[in-house]
Amino acid sequence: MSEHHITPLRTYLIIAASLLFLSGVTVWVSYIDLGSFNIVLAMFVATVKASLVAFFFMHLLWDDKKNLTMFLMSLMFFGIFVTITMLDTEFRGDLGLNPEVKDPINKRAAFYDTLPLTDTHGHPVDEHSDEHHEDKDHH
Amino acid sequence: MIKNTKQNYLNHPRGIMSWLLTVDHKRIGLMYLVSGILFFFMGGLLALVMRFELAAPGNDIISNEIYNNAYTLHGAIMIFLFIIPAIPGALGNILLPLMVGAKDVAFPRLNLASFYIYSFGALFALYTIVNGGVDTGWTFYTPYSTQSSSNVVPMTLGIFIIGFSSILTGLNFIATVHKMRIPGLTWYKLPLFVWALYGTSLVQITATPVLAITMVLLMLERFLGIGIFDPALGGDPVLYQHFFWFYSHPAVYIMILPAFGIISEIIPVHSRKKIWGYKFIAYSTLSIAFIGFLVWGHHMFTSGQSVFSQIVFSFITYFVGIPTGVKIFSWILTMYKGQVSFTPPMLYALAFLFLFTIGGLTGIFLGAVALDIHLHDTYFVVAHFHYVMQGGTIVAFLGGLHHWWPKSFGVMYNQTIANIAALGVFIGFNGTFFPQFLLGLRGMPRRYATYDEQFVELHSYSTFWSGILGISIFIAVMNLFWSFMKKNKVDPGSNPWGGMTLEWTHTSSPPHPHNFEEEPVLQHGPYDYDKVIVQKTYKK
Amino acid sequence: MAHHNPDAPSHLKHYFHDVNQQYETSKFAMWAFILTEVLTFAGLFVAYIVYRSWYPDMFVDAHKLLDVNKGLMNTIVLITSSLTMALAIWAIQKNNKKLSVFMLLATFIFALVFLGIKFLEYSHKFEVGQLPGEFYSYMGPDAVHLNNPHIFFSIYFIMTGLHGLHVAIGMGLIAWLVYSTQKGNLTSEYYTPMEMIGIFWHLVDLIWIYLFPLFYLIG
Amino acid sequence: MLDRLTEFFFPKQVSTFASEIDSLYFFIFYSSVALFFIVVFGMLYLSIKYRHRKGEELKLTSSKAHSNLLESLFFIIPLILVSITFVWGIRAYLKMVIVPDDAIEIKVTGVSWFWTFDYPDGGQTLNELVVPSNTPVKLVLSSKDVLHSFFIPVMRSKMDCLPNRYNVMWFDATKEGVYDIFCTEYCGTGHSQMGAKVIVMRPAQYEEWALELGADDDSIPLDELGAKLYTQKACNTCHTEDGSALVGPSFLQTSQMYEQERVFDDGTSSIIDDNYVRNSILEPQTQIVAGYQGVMPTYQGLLNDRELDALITYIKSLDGDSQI
Repeated sequence: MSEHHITPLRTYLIIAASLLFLSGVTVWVSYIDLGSFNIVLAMFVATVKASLVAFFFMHLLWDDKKNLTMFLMSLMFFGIFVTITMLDTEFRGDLGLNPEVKDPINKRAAFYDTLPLTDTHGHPVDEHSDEHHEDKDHH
Repeated sequence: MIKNTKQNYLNHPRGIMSWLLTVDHKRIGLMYLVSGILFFFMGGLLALVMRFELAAPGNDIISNEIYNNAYTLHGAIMIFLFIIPAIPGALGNILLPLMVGAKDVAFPRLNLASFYIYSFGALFALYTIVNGGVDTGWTFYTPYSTQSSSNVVPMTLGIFIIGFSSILTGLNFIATVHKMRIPGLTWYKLPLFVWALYGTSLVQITATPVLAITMVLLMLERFLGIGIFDPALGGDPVLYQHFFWFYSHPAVYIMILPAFGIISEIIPVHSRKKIWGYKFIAYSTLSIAFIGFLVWGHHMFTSGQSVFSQIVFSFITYFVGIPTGVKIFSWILTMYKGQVSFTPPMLYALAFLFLFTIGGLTGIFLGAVALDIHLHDTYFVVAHFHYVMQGGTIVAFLGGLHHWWPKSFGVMYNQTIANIAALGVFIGFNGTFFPQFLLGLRGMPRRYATYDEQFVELHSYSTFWSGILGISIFIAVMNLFWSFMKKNKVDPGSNPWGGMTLEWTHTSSPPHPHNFEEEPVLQHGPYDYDKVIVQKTYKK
Repeated sequence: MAHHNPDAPSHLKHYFHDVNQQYETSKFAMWAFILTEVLTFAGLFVAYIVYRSWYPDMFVDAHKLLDVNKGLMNTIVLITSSLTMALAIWAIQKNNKKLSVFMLLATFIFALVFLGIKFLEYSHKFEVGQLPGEFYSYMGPDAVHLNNPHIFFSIYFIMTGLHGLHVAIGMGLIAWLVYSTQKGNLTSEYYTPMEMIGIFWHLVDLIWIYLFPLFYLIG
Repeated sequence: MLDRLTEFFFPKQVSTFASEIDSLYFFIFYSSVALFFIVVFGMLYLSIKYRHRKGEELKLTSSKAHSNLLESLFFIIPLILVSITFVWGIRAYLKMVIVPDDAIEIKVTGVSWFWTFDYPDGGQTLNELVVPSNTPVKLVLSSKDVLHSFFIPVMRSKMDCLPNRYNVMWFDATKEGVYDIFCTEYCGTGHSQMGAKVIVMRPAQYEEWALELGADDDSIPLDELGAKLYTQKACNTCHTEDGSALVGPSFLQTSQMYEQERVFDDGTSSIIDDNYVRNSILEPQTQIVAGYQGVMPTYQGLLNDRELDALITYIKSLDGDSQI
């Protein structure tokens, strides 16, 4: 088995450090409000991290390319699944045929009507007392 | 080069434990075959019960509840317990390693595990029968399936478990095709059955996980009311249909691709002619497997999905039709300037061409959105589906069994009876399902236990012929079984059809416990009837 | 069986020609298995994406009920465990059994820490009633206006739960690796199981890399 | 000729788009028949012409197994046919989904296992959809419980009904008459009985009918109104009046057992009286007769007090005048 590629220790350490660094970056960025760009950026960072893991930790970079193909295939089918499902879910009630159709399921489930109000500890509170006296940063 | 050895996989080693713990792909294939045939008969019996109920309009034999249970179990058993696991599991297991010249599949123990997982899942499915059945239809559409008081959970759990077996078999086959071929057996020299199994396995490993997660979500919906598919909880039943068909449409190709492979073997061998358009058939297998993932929405043309996706799905649906069509023409042209023998496997293959062409062409009607809206959920769909699944897959499966029977078990069946049964299957099948196209066009909805007077004539025709179909299939299978019991042995070197692939030329019938006594050396391609004459050898 | 080399290593199965074929086959099959894993999670990601686009405001507000600090801690723990897993393989490739076992143990402990933090998170959610589906009962001041938050928590619990299940399975596999490495069954000549389980473990990390921003960060 | 063929294959054409859909069908049908005959003829011709005759030596056969021309023909001809089909199908489909602005709107609700129809000027019917001819009618569909699908074969139109959502279909009926409606999405035990009728009237007649809707009923005696409601409100899909059991217990049995005790599936029992019958209609899930499934939907809001009284009177009257 001596012909197998042995990744140098240095590479592993650099990759792990970059992963930790990128995790920090993505948390930091999430506190800046960029609107819908937040999600794009977060997914971009996540994809960079995922590629680092796949190519270096999982050795895809040095492996038989068939293995990479398998992995890419899984992403392709995931893409197909998402895209085609969204062709429906994002376009229901297109053609503007019927306004009721447009916003299909935004109806609150019935069981919420029976739920009592709670404080941030989940204990029921009296509706008439001040609801906002609790500190929100409990945890 | 085939030695007259007395040792084969059936008699060596002996003892019940040597079967239960076997890692030999041929024995595992045989176990799949036996359980598959049992489920096939069980599903067939349920079908006959339904057909007899439908002979007349009212609730004459069984009540609505029993009818609903019967059709659900018929669908679930035929699809999840027979066609999907058992056909690749039986013929694929027995033949794939032989065809690539390997001593076994890549992971024999995994292969055995896969069989036991299948059996374990099947137990759950059988439990639903003793426990009072399940009445949701094999599609388990929400919210009915989250509300029904019948055994939805054991059934979905069974399907979930069988899914793992399907995935493991798929993994095993893919690894075997990629890595276990003998030197010189390049991709373009592989028998087309191997290509078909390869395509099937790709679909299995890609689609089945989504079924598994769908079944998990369905069960959670029942236990926890998670609200993803249940409209009363803010969820969306149409999303369930997307999830379900993302698996179940490709699953149709899990069911039909092995049949394509079988036909691609039978026709050249029994016509003694190089197959027409080898590369095209090989590539179309892969492209059908791929396009199969893009078209699931045509099961949902009346569900209220967006008009945009209706159009997209209708458009892509046609692209499945074209490679399939070219395959049919290639099979027919294969016979050109050949030497065609009308043996039982060849009769099944010709019946397949006839029936599958009808099944495929009626798919075009259903792909046109405007027309599908009228035909959706009517008997037209029932007829189309059975023309593809029974007229296609099961007829090809019977053909494959007859083709490889002497190879797998070293016995020969009575060919006259086999021919008569094949004819009976063909006629009985058309008699049963052709009237159903008309029923559908005239508006008869499916899954009805009772129906309107106007449909009675066509329904009673259908019922009459279904009896003939049932009897013919029973005779066909019993004829095979009988030859096995009677020990109607053929000479181990027999090659009754003059096959050219490794399993015919390089190993005994039934094969040696380790497949080949010495590693096979490839001498010619799988269909080189223009270069080599392989004699038909068949000695008792 | 006359058909293989008498001096073939004991781990070589008789139906393979040589160790390299066996190694490559296992690895290829492992990647095919990874494909099935990705597609299992794919279904849940689709559910996430669809519901996020249907209930954008609810998702943004409901995610604030999750604890970013615990999420970040878990991210760090899991990335580190991925590194130790990779180093365990590196060590066995260098035939350093002791280091390899040490790294495996470290990976195991990190996995345990991950599940511990997860447990704290879950138990808090259980306490306050931020539960999946019909069991949801939290109507605190920061949630009372939300439209169907139980769907967010359904998806959150199913995805992190399934991920947690993978962590637990991975722990079992790693424990077995510790045992067989210690016993000397795995060497630089034959370490296929470790390579396979390593790939599995990195996949668990890889999925978390997406779960973390999708649930804890994106507002 | 084509008319007779249409009659053979299809139910009557009643909507404006039906004829276009049928023509699309015949286009695909004739192309398919042509392709099918090519396949079957080719198969039989080649297999018989090149059959292996008895005693004939096996020989090396032709190596001809490829032809670019033929293979591209196989590709191009079906491609042309399916392209036409696709475009035609989409054009017809768009006609089926784009609702004219002046359509009258009727709300259709599927309940296991009957249909209710709410009309624009108030009033409701059960299992009877009344529409004017030569007027576009838009149906807004939904469901109270599980999925149903609303299928009118003569209109060639069909659409699923989903709970908590609205789907839309429309048609413009061209011929007066009474036609079938089926439920085509499996919805449980009574699925095959979930039929209804669509009654197409001349517009003037429809106007008159719509005015009368909801106005009558007060004048007829209670037991007659009950008998009418028995079919109109679809009680008869599950309860017979001759003593035989369908999905639910027969009304005759209930009638005969009046003032007697009835046992429920949870072991409790109760005396059958007017209150019991009223409760069984409004809250059917609370007391389920032993041996039956609790599948009946509530009729809360579908029956007013006088109608409830009418049904009770009608059920009580069964004992006296109808015997098996």
